[in-house]
Amino acid sequence: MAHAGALHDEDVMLPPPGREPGAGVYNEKLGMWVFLGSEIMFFTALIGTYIILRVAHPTAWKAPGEVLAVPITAINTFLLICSSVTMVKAFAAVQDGNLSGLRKWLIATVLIGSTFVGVQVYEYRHLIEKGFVPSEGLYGSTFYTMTGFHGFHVTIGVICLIFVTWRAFQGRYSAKDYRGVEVIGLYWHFVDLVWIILFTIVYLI
Amino acid sequence: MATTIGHVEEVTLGGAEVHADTRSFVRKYIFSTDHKIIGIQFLIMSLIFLLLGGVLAMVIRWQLGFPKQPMPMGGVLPETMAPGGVVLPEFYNSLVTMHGTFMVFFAIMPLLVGVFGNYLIPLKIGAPDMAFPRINMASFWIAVPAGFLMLAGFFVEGGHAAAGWTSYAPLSERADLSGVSMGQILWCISLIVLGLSSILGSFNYITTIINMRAPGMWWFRLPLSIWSLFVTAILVLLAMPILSGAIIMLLFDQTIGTHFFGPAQGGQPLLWQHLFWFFGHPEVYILILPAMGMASDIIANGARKPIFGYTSMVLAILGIGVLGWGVWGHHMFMSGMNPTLGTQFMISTMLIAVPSAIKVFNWLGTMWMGNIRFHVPMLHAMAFVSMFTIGGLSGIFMAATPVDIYIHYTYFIVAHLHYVLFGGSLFAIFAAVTFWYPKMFGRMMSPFWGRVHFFLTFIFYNLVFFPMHNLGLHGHMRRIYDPTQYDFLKPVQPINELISISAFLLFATQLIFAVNFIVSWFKGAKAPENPWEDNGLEWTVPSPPPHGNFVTVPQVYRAPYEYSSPFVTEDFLPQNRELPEAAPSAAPHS
Amino acid sequence: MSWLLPHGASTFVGEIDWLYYLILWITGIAFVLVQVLLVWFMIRYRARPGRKATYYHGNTRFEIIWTTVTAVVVVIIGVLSAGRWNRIKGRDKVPANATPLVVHAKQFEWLVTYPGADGALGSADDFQVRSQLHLVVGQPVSVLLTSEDAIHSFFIPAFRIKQDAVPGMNIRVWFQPTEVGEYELGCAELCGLGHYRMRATVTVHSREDFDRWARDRAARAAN
Amino acid sequence: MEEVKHAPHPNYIAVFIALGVLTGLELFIAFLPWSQMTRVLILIGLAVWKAVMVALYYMHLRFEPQRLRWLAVAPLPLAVILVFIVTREFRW
Repeated sequence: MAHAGALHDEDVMLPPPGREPGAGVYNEKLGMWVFLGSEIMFFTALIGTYIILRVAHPTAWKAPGEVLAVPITAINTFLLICSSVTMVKAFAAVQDGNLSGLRKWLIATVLIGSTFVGVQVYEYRHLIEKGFVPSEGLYGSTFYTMTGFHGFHVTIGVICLIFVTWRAFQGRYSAKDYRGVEVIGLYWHFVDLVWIILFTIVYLI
Repeated sequence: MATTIGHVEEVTLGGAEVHADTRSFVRKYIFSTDHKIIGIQFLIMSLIFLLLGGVLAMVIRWQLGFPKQPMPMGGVLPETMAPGGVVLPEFYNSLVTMHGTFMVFFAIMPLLVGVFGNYLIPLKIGAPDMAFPRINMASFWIAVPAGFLMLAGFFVEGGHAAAGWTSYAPLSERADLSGVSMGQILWCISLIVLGLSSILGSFNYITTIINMRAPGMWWFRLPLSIWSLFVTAILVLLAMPILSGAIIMLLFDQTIGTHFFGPAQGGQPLLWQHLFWFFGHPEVYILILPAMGMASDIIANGARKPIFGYTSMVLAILGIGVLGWGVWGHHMFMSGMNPTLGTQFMISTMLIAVPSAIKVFNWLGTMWMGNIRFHVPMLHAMAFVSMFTIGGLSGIFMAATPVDIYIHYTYFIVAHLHYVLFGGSLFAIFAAVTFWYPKMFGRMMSPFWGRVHFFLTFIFYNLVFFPMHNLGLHGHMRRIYDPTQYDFLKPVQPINELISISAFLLFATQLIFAVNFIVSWFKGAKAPENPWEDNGLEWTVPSPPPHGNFVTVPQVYRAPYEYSSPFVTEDFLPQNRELPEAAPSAAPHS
Repeated sequence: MSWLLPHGASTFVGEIDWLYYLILWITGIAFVLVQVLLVWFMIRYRARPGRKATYYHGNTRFEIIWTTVTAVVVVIIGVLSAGRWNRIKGRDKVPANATPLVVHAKQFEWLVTYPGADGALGSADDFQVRSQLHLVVGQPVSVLLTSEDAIHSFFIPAFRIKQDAVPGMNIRVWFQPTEVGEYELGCAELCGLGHYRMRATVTVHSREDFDRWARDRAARAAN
Repeated sequence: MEEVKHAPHPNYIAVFIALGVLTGLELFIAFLPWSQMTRVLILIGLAVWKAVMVALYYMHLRFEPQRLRWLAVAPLPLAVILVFIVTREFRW
């Protein structure tokens, strides 16, 4: 990911050298944060729609636990929090130059993340069998759209994490260059953060 | 042409040799990561869509000027669109929809953001390329399938989307209301894909501008084109996902039976409008801000004078970028929206007129006491100021809610938006294309045919769109297939005929531009490094610039509009030219 | 081609047309000012050999002046608009003595429900007429707009009134015709392939004519 | 260039435990017989608290330059504007 014309001995974890001071971080990190701004707006469209419709038609929603299975989702929420801590442990490991730790924690993150997706698929199948489908009023429409697109983001995240893990096994990361790990970590934690909000407003309210 | 002095000369001489280019043809011209090639790819794609959108407009104008008469060459269209050359109402609705969609999403927006964002940002800030060249390439190659998906809609059963480019639900989500199912679905998918392309492009631009400015290129030394592209990229970044989210919900309503916008189970048609215009109003500024920025560059160059009030120009751009988020409701005054909200949106809309007015006055101030060169880009840029003023002023009528009650959904709106989008954006695009063409292709466009094209366009353009105000004031609704259905519109039908004939001539005039563009590419005079004697960094490298742009990172010493400076004999002073100690290098800019 | 508004026949005409002409004057002056300056500068400051432009970066006092003037003008227009807007569209501004009507929009016609002789909707003597709006001169009407399918827009150019009919919403709009005559009601929002012919006639009667027409209609509806 | 040039790691496990405990608290409160409004406000407050912790520590926004922090929160007012204004459309 070197920039054309960049110097070879530059510190890649710093902003591009010889330039006006910008955001004070290297390009990939800045780019990911800017991209997350876009993601915030995407989820604003979905979550905002949910809030607006719910305020307009409060009666279209059921009490927590009545339709949706809270216990299994609570476990899933816990899984995603676990995957965040393994991700951040991987990041801490590579910062310290502990490459075996990096690989170990990345694999853990991939596994827990995939489990989250698996549980969500199971939950969907269960709900659909019970007759709670996307065309089931505003409740079904908003539920499946919000959690579905969150799940889609988790899936993308898992795919990217597998790629990063593969590169970690190739020895592409070190204490001097762990951009890939940090950037995918930011994305992963963001997805976790969105779930924290979604879990509360979809399942508990 | 004035001679360029030492520092500049050295940089450019080294250029071609150091960056000896060993890439294969495919890597160089097709799957290229070079921002300049990607810019040119966007240029070609969006000019094709501009032409296509124009063709659709001609069919629309035929039907409006000469309702239900067989169209010349209309026989080539299939029975489902125009049997015997007579346009069908369902085809007419598709035409209106797709004219808007192509022009907004596939012509003007990529022309401004995709082409000039890509081409100008790295060159003007002194960077070798974008921060993420491969993502930049992906941005283009995601836009291409989006274009094909959108085109495919014309060939599917039931015809193309016919709910207007705004796709108001529930018309857009129910095939039994619009008569269109597959076309509408393709419309949705195409725009979701295009949204991804725009987001990838814009976060790249933002990162590049924040982090990769050459030393000395302070924020307040950025050319206004870059400032406007920066704010535009932020608007794209934050507005496009709202559209994607809304369209995804619309798509689900159409395909898997959700109920977001259909009222049957509590969905809200107005919610679609709110989401659409929450994106749509920033989109309006996405379509005009880069035009303003590039026109500022060209007007300062043509007037040979520093831009008047650089700081207030920047503040106006930022002001539009912030206020632009709080005015979307003015598209919905008649929608049944809460009238109190209507009042609030009216006040915020009035306020956003102020930064636009500041810009117009500053352009005039720039020309005042100048030494104006009437090169073709400058002609288009001045036309931009003149036409944008009309578009801006006619906006005040609609912002005033009581007057809007009468003119909303009429041809007054059509006139207004075309004065902003055609008279504003497109004239600025013509200015920008003719201005940067020598840098892009290394050849000059013919100035003679450029002038012919300009004057004819200016005349026919006004003949087409100015009378539309009068149609609107007469109560002529937009998007109606046959105005002669209404008795009160029969007296104004001659105006419709005049507009249609002028529109055909306007379209024919654009062929001059197309021919000039293509012929000059191969046969034009070789362009020197700096044909317009401009101050920007892009004019200090060869035309076209080599891969990697700059041999050494340029050092910037001053603001971008130091024309007619008393410290040099020429009337321009490039941003990176070092002056002897005696002369102040950082000229004032406020 | 005229910049005058066509003849109008409701109480809103005065309010809206006055504001329109005011804005036309203001924007007209601004338009002439900008275009004249532009052309004058083009001629006066055209490039001539041996001459250099004035090296001048701007003037803060000018900036403040034109920013303030523009802001004040648009705020004044805004304030003038706000009062009128509220009088026309404010939900509590429907006159108490207005005749209630229901206009139900569907692809591609307007179904008008009249209150009948008792002057109240929902009673047995209500009757429906397709795509004909009959009104009494000088009598305010309060129309409840509903829609069957897509969004339509209720537009009577001569009365300067326009309001969308949105499915799932009940939107009230009122107006008061001031002249006897024949007018047209059109759909102003794209609503499908018959949008262009979604038209209705509007007839403003004297009180006696209207009563005669209504009796006749009610009798026909009863049969 | 030295091997370790960053600040010492924050206590990630402590954050993890806090997130877990807050989630448990949320599950508890959601089924208490309090008024809907009270529960909603408390639950959203807890969710925001958790989200802020993730952003500050796991996304290490706390240790980033001020400029980046501003950039990260910049879109949030837009989200608030959209939801606040459109909600008033349906409840007024």
